[in-house]
Amino acid sequence: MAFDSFTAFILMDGHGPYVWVCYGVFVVLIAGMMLWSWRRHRAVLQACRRVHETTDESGRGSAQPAPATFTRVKVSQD
Amino acid sequence: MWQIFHKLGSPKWFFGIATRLMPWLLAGALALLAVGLVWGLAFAPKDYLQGNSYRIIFIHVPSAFLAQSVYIMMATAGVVTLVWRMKLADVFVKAVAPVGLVLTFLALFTGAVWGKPTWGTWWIWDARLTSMLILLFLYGGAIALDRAINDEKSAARAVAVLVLVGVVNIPIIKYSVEWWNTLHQPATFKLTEKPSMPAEMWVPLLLSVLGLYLLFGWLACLRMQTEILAREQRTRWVKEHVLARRAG
Amino acid sequence: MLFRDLSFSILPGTVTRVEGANGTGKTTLLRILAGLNDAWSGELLWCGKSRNWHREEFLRNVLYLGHRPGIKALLTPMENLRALVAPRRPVADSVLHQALSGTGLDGFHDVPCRRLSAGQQRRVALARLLIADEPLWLLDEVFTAIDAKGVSAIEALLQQRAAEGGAVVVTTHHELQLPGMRSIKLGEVAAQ
Amino acid sequence: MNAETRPLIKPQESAVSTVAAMRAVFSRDMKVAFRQRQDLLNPLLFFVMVVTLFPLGVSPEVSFLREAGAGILWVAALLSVLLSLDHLFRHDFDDGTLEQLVLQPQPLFLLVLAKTLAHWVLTGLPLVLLAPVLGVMVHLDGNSIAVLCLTLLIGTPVLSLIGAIGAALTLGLRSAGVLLSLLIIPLYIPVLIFGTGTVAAATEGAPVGAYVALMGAFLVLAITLAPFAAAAALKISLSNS
Repeated sequence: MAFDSFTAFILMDGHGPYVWVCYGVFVVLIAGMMLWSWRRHRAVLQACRRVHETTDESGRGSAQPAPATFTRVKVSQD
Repeated sequence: MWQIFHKLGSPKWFFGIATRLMPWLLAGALALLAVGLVWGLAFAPKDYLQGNSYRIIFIHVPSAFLAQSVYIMMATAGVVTLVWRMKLADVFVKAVAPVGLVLTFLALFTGAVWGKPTWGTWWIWDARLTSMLILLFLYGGAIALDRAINDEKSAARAVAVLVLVGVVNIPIIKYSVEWWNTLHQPATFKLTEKPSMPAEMWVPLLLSVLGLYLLFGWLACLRMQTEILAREQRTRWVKEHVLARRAG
Repeated sequence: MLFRDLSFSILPGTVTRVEGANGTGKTTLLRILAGLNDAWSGELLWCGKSRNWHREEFLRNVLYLGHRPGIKALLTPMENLRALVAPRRPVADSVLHQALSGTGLDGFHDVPCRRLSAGQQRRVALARLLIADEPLWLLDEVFTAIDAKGVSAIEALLQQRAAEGGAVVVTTHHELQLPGMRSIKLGEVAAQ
Repeated sequence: MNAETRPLIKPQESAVSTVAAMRAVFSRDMKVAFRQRQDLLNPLLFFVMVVTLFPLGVSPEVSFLREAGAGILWVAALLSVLLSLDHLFRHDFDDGTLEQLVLQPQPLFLLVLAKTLAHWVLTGLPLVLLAPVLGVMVHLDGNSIAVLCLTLLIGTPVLSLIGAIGAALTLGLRSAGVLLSLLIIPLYIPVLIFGTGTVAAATEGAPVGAYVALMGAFLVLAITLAPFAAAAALKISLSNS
């Protein structure tokens, strides 16, 4: 131990605030980065799961899109 | 040889390897970082010139070191993207660019805070800090370009070109910034330059550098896996993977 | 992904039409053939050699006309045509004048293209076809903005070109019927 | 139907020489630019206006201007080159001439070099010619003005060449202008540093030969590498459109 007491360790001869701010920001940013990456990973994993659970065994979802007809769509005006 | 190369490039193969590798990377990273940082903070001797403020070195140097090597890794992956069109390289660049940005920011921030007790000011246009600031711009540019292009393949290739141009420029930038620095202020003593460092100082420094490398490895694996899942959503192996995990 | 398992050959002396509904990748296919789009995988052979390894040789032999005609609005038809033809082979100005006249642009040779209508601007680009000697033509939506008379004249031109031994690939929404025409149908594979 | 019975067209072997094609690209860009002269004037006006902002915004004192003058002129020149870069490929991209350029049977990087050269002659060179007037206005002495013009003469082509890469990369993207600046400004920093540093050395009466030579080395490096990167970027951007 390079310090005589715990108080000395915190104060670090007056350099304490600088050192601790640096370490704090370092820990917060690195941990934040890890947490953010992990949550995004989980979210994407869940999205994938939803995609595959809704599709049937044939794998491709419902068949072909209907062909274009260009008939006018009725808009009701109640 | 060629086949091994292609196997290495297969996202599915990488996904499996990464899953097995990641616990080890994380455990190693946390252990090394904990030992390195606690040693550096509490047990390493006080520096006779800078006092206790020098203890910032144990996070400043690893961040700065890694920030630069991540950019070089990205450039290497960029070559692979452009020459061999390997999907995994595209994924790597996209996944690690934000990590590089954060590390560069950390190096800048810790450097600036360190400057206050050392030089008496929060910011000094010191050669190292200025180069770091430019590296931050380079990362920002690469990420902005990647976000601006909708098509994944085109984005990967455009970013690869940009990062390669950047990597050619980095030595030029470093050299010119150092020259500019000597022009504007006579050499003051530099933050991290030491004639000789006792073992009680450089061993914890080495440990934290290694620890941060492993942590980067873990982050890169995780983020690449995320990116691969998003891109290969529709493939059979992803389906098997996600459904198996729900069952298990 | 627009298409997969696509395989075809384009023979000299034929007109090939790329068919398909909107969004099936007609333009994309043409751009891939021309070398403007790299987002594909597979094999593309030119005279039995890989096109990507003999790019310049291939480019000397292919003429591509895209959606956008490649005409500078600030230049005259004459200057535009010269700029488009000059990098491929030296052609006398008198020949260029003849080509422009052949597309019905008489009297407009030296008027800036921004004063011309869309159809007239297309005609400047099409004037290349009257003097082009590239063996392969890739024409994307050739008939856009062209009047009925022009359309039939261009049809005749394509047919004549095929008879000379040239290979022509076109995409168009017009009903194009030429004797001996081949076609590539897109969209059916994708819909499966 | 048998294809062999038709008269075959022989594949073409000869092409126009690369130098002739480069000359054609260059002269077409010049011609287009002179049909729209206002566009040529705009970067110059911008250059003058930015320089004017400094005496008004900071201080008109001779001592300040003499010290900061070279830097002000360099930054203003850099910004006006940056502003003009957006046009380098955009019009050609919109009207389809860029597609035809890429499909020309000559090495694309040399054609890009020709286009970049035209861009420099149209924007960089006028800035160099205008610089002495502004140099007098910020009270630089004669020797410094001469060195400043020399550094601009060597430096502005580098700006055009590096800028061509950014212009090619951001082609067809939304808000391409801002993005272009973000990508390119960090790469401009060495040129700026050596440009202003050389003038500062000249003002102090130090020999500048070595620095000028170094800037020359930058230029050579940019000429040899940048067209390749810009050509690759153009192909990527076109492939994406």
